[in-house]
Amino acid sequence: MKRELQYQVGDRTVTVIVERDGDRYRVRVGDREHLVQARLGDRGRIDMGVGDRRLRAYVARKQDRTYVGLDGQTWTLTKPDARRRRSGSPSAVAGALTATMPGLVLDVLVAPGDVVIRGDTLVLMEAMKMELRITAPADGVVVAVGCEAGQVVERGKVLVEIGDGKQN
Amino acid sequence: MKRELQYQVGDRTVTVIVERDGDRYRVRVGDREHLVQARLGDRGRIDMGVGDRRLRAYVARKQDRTYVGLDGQTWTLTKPDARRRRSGSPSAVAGALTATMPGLVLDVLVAPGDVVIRGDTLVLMEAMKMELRITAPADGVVVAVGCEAGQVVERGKVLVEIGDGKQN
Amino acid sequence: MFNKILIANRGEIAVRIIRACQEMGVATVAVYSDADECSLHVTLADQAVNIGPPPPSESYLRDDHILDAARRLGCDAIHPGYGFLSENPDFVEMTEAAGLAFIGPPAQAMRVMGSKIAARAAMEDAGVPVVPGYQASGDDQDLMQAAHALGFPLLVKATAGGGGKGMRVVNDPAELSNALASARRESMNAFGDDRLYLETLIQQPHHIEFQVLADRYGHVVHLFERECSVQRRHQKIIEETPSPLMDPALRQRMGEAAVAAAQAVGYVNAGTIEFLVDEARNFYFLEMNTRLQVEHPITELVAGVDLVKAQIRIAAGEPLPFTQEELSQRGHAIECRIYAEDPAHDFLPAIGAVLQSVEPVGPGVRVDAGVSSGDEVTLHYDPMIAKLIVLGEDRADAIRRMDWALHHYVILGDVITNIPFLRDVLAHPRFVAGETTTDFVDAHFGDWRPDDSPPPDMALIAAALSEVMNAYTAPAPDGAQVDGDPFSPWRTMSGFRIGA
Amino acid sequence: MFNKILIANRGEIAVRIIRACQEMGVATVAVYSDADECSLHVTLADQAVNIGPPPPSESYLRDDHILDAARRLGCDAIHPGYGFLSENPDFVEMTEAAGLAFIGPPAQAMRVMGSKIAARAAMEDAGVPVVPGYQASGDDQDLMQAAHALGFPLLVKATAGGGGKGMRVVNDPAELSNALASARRESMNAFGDDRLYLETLIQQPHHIEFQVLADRYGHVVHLFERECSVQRRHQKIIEETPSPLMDPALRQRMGEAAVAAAQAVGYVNAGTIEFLVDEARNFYFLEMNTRLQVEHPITELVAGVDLVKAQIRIAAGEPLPFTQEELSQRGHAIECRIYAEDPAHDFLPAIGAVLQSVEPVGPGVRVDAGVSSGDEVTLHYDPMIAKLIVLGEDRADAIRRMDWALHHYVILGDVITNIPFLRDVLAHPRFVAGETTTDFVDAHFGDWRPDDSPPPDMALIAAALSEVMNAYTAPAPDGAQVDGDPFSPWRTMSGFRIGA
Repeated sequence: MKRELQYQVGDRTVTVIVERDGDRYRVRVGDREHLVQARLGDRGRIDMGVGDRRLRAYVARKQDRTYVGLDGQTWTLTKPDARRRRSGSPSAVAGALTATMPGLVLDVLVAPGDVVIRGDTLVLMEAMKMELRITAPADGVVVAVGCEAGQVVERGKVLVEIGDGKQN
Repeated sequence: MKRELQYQVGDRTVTVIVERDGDRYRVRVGDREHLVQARLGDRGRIDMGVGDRRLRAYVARKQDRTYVGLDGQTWTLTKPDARRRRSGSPSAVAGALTATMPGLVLDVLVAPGDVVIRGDTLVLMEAMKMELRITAPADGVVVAVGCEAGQVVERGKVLVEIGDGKQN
Repeated sequence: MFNKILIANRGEIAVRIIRACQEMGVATVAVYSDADECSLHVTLADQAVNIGPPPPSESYLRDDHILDAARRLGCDAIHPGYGFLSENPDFVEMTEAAGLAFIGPPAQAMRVMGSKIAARAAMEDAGVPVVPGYQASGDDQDLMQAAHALGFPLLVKATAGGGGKGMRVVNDPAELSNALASARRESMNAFGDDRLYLETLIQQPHHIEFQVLADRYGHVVHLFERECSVQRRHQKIIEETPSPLMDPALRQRMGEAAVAAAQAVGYVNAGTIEFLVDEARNFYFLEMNTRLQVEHPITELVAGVDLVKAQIRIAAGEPLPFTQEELSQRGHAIECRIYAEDPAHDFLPAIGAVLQSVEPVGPGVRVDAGVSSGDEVTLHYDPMIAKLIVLGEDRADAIRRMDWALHHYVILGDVITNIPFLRDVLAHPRFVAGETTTDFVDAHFGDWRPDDSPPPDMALIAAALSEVMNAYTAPAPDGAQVDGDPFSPWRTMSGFRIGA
Repeated sequence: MFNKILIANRGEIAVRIIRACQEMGVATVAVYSDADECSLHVTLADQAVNIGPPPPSESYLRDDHILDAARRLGCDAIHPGYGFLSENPDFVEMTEAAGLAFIGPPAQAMRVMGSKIAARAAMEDAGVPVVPGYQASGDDQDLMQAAHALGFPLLVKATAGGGGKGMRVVNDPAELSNALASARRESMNAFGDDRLYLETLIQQPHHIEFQVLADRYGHVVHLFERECSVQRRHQKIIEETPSPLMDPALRQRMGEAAVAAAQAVGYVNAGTIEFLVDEARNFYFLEMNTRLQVEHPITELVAGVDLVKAQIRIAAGEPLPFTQEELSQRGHAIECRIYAEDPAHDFLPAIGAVLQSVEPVGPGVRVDAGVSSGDEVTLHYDPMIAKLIVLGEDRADAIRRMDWALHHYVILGDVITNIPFLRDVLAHPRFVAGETTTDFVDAHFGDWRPDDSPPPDMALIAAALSEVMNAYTAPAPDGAQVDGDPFSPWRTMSGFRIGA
């Protein structure tokens, strides 16, 4: 058994190759090799051993994102292959961002045609006495903007639509 | 969708019939009917609502046993149908009970041919300065006894063999 | 004692109150909006009633729905928690008119303390120091004259104000006229009221508050101070007690002032007097919070008193079980508020799903959580995930314990949390020295950015192994077992062997 | 302070010690047997070393393996926890000979207290009351004469004894001769030594112990008492502090005796003096445990002192940071030991898999757990699953809080736990009245049986719905998603709707 996995870390793609080796795993990350013992626990826990060192990590996945908690830090990894697969399917684009509660639009930071990266702020809103950022849930292109600064929007109102940049 | 499940509770078999009814479940337990909302959580949790009442239960399963924790109590339910299924397959009998550590056999409470119920004490041992009960992991019939009182047994020694009572 | 209490709140504070009731043998009724149907507080309570859609104005602020539920289910008291209806004197009166006990202060005390002007006046009468200021007239001419008498810098404040709206810092006399005009406009827009008053600006103050408890029989005690100077967006994020600024003499003077403040308004139940303390260690009454405070747990740990149980007992007519002399502080407690927010982007809420929340457990660590694995942090409510509270032997011990707890708090999902930020604040030399003032976060963490170094190999390996091992052991859809027991919480592929 | 400490133990106590080290900034090395490869203590430590097969004699008792590991990884101290090597003076000497610090008392103090006869003699010299007895001669004739002088009932005890072996209660002179003979046989068989001595039998005693701390500079303090009378099979299952029996005068006398006992043997570090207290409130030295005690957390909560950190600081040469006068008790703490055992069958271990363990969390609740979901309770080690500890404002509050915590502790799997039994003990009128003596469990719970009423409908419904909903949402074996995200902790089939 040998599995190759790829993770997007910022703008870098890292390849991880996992291979069974007796009761351990031989894992290559880039040009480094590690011999790892591992056991899955509940709540997304994975216990690992590398030589003397023992580590307890937590992993959660949702769609193409993998969240890892290790040694007091967390990372979000994305799957480049998942994104490639998805680009063939227009139904899987990030789609419309709607207002989840009534509020006041403070600022709209994007216009149709803008390329956005996951996490980019698209719209600033005020609701429930708090300022809120509406951010891009994935990389894509702004297809339409449905609100403007100063506008009071109802719940469910489409604020921004994002596509995957392909012409369908 | 309608599912019928059976649980063995002591020497009683209870039938539970589950049926979807809109966003709830209509559940019949014997001749009582309950309209229940339910949601699964992590760690085996199930949140339920019946009218005003809200309940949080925990459920774990292992082979034919279901463990339920509710309102400060726990119950072990077994599946009568699983037991019936298993009785046709000699490979699925409870099998041999072995000593998991070296110790002294204090008493042997069964003999070949004895019918035993899950939980019955078969052998009393002393190991690690503690007295230990070796109990029947399932209902069955004692096929063989591999130890006697006063004997010091090694780890892995077969203490008692249990069969399902069928002649194969 | 009461038979059944309705908790008119949600999240961690509702859970906290239900727990106290359960330990006291009192039945509980939870209320919930559509967004909270599966929340912990709903399943912990004996009964639960849906009171409307997610927006608070349609559920948790619906006094009519809440009182209906309380009456229908036979409650004899309502605990309001904090926020929502907790400081609404009309709700107190409605509750009492319905024949139920309100677990909080009398409406009249709440009204006085709810008005900036009335509270200032009451405190001045009671001899409690207030920030020097001027409120005798709203006329611009009078205000400008008074401003020169007060001196600069000063604060222009809206009489009807709150949350910083209609507030202006004026450093220089030349700015005053414009500041008055713009504050009036903003206050009129926000509150439909353009009255203003002036206060001396206390520069770089400590925000220190005193917890008080008062029974129905005129006994009032304080349970010492909480240091709450670490704030962002005018909201506390780290609180501790004792305050590193405090000495026994100042503690005694401020404690006496806090008791006097509560007595001046006929206060009953738990309340908090907030003070500003300037560089010269002068203290000034800021306001009174006429309810349980978010940060009440640190007082509970250091004073050894359960404040929620005390509230319930007081409301049930019991006298205070202790005198001021019998109370003492022991150890050092810190609370960090864990928020779904982005400290690198002005602490804006960064909401979403919490896929996995693994809370730290251990001696001296308390987590009052409102969000658990599988929950969603939504826009409807405060984006606080939990309060993380530690008790240590002394301040240094408590800081190290808090760092340990933050290190071991795993929250995975779309939310961004302030955990890395909090750890950096705890490690800052000024925090370590106990020299935090209310401008501390702005002054020292304005350009804070999270560590964006790439993940170590072991994080990538954890992700990859978790994926490979999970795929290998997943059960078939018909429930047949591919590898072991699909319902077991453990699925093992590679056991550990002797590693030496 | 030390740089790196090896923890020569497993389970909850190893976790407890690692945590203290982490908070103090000290690196840790865990050791583990094959059975513990994935235990919490192994993954929490910075490094971990396998020291052998599961039986303790092949791993946790292998002083050579442990010292090798400590040297190889550059440790400068060893913490032994409790049990295993913790009371072995030879191991202390080996550790010190290897140039490492032993976090515990000097070998000599351990040796004296480890011998029943030597300890009795040292205590008598120090003026600490011991149980009246006779040990001057082992000759039957002398013993019988001495017995008549002591009076009946009395205890025949093996000089080399332990765990009740070679011990006989003699109620009547006529039984004495047989008792001596059979005790000699048993002691010879068990210990290869047939020496005996006599003690007056203290009837229905309270078992009360005092925690002491001593530094290297001759300062000794006590941290008050623990009431440990609730026992089964001569082992404590519920401990509390303060003791309901205690009054200030008795506490002072017993505390002074405890300090004198420690001083008499040149004790250093944390230790516990166990006393028996009779109906007339006379107290008698029973033995000293020269190590950290299982039940140390209740003292930590009520005295506000971290005993593990104190142990480490003392071993590193620091003086005690407090005097006797600075120590005080506040609140009331109770510990329940959660065992995998069957209280209806003589408390025999009832081991197996723990499929799911959901620990109670909340204010005033501490869980020191050695077993978590997916772990197996095996025959190799003590079948204790966890220590459940609560701190309340007073005894009644602590009892209610403990009942709450037991109620909310969910342990599912093949193990039988003593949780229902513990709840019944807490509710017993004699426990509630604080009138527990060491025969309490035997006298009042000898025929205890668990509630065997059939499960309520909702338990069966939970089982059925869990099965139906899980089957519907299980992922396919190739990892394709049948319904939603198989890696999500939440799989929802039927959302809640407005229930009113």
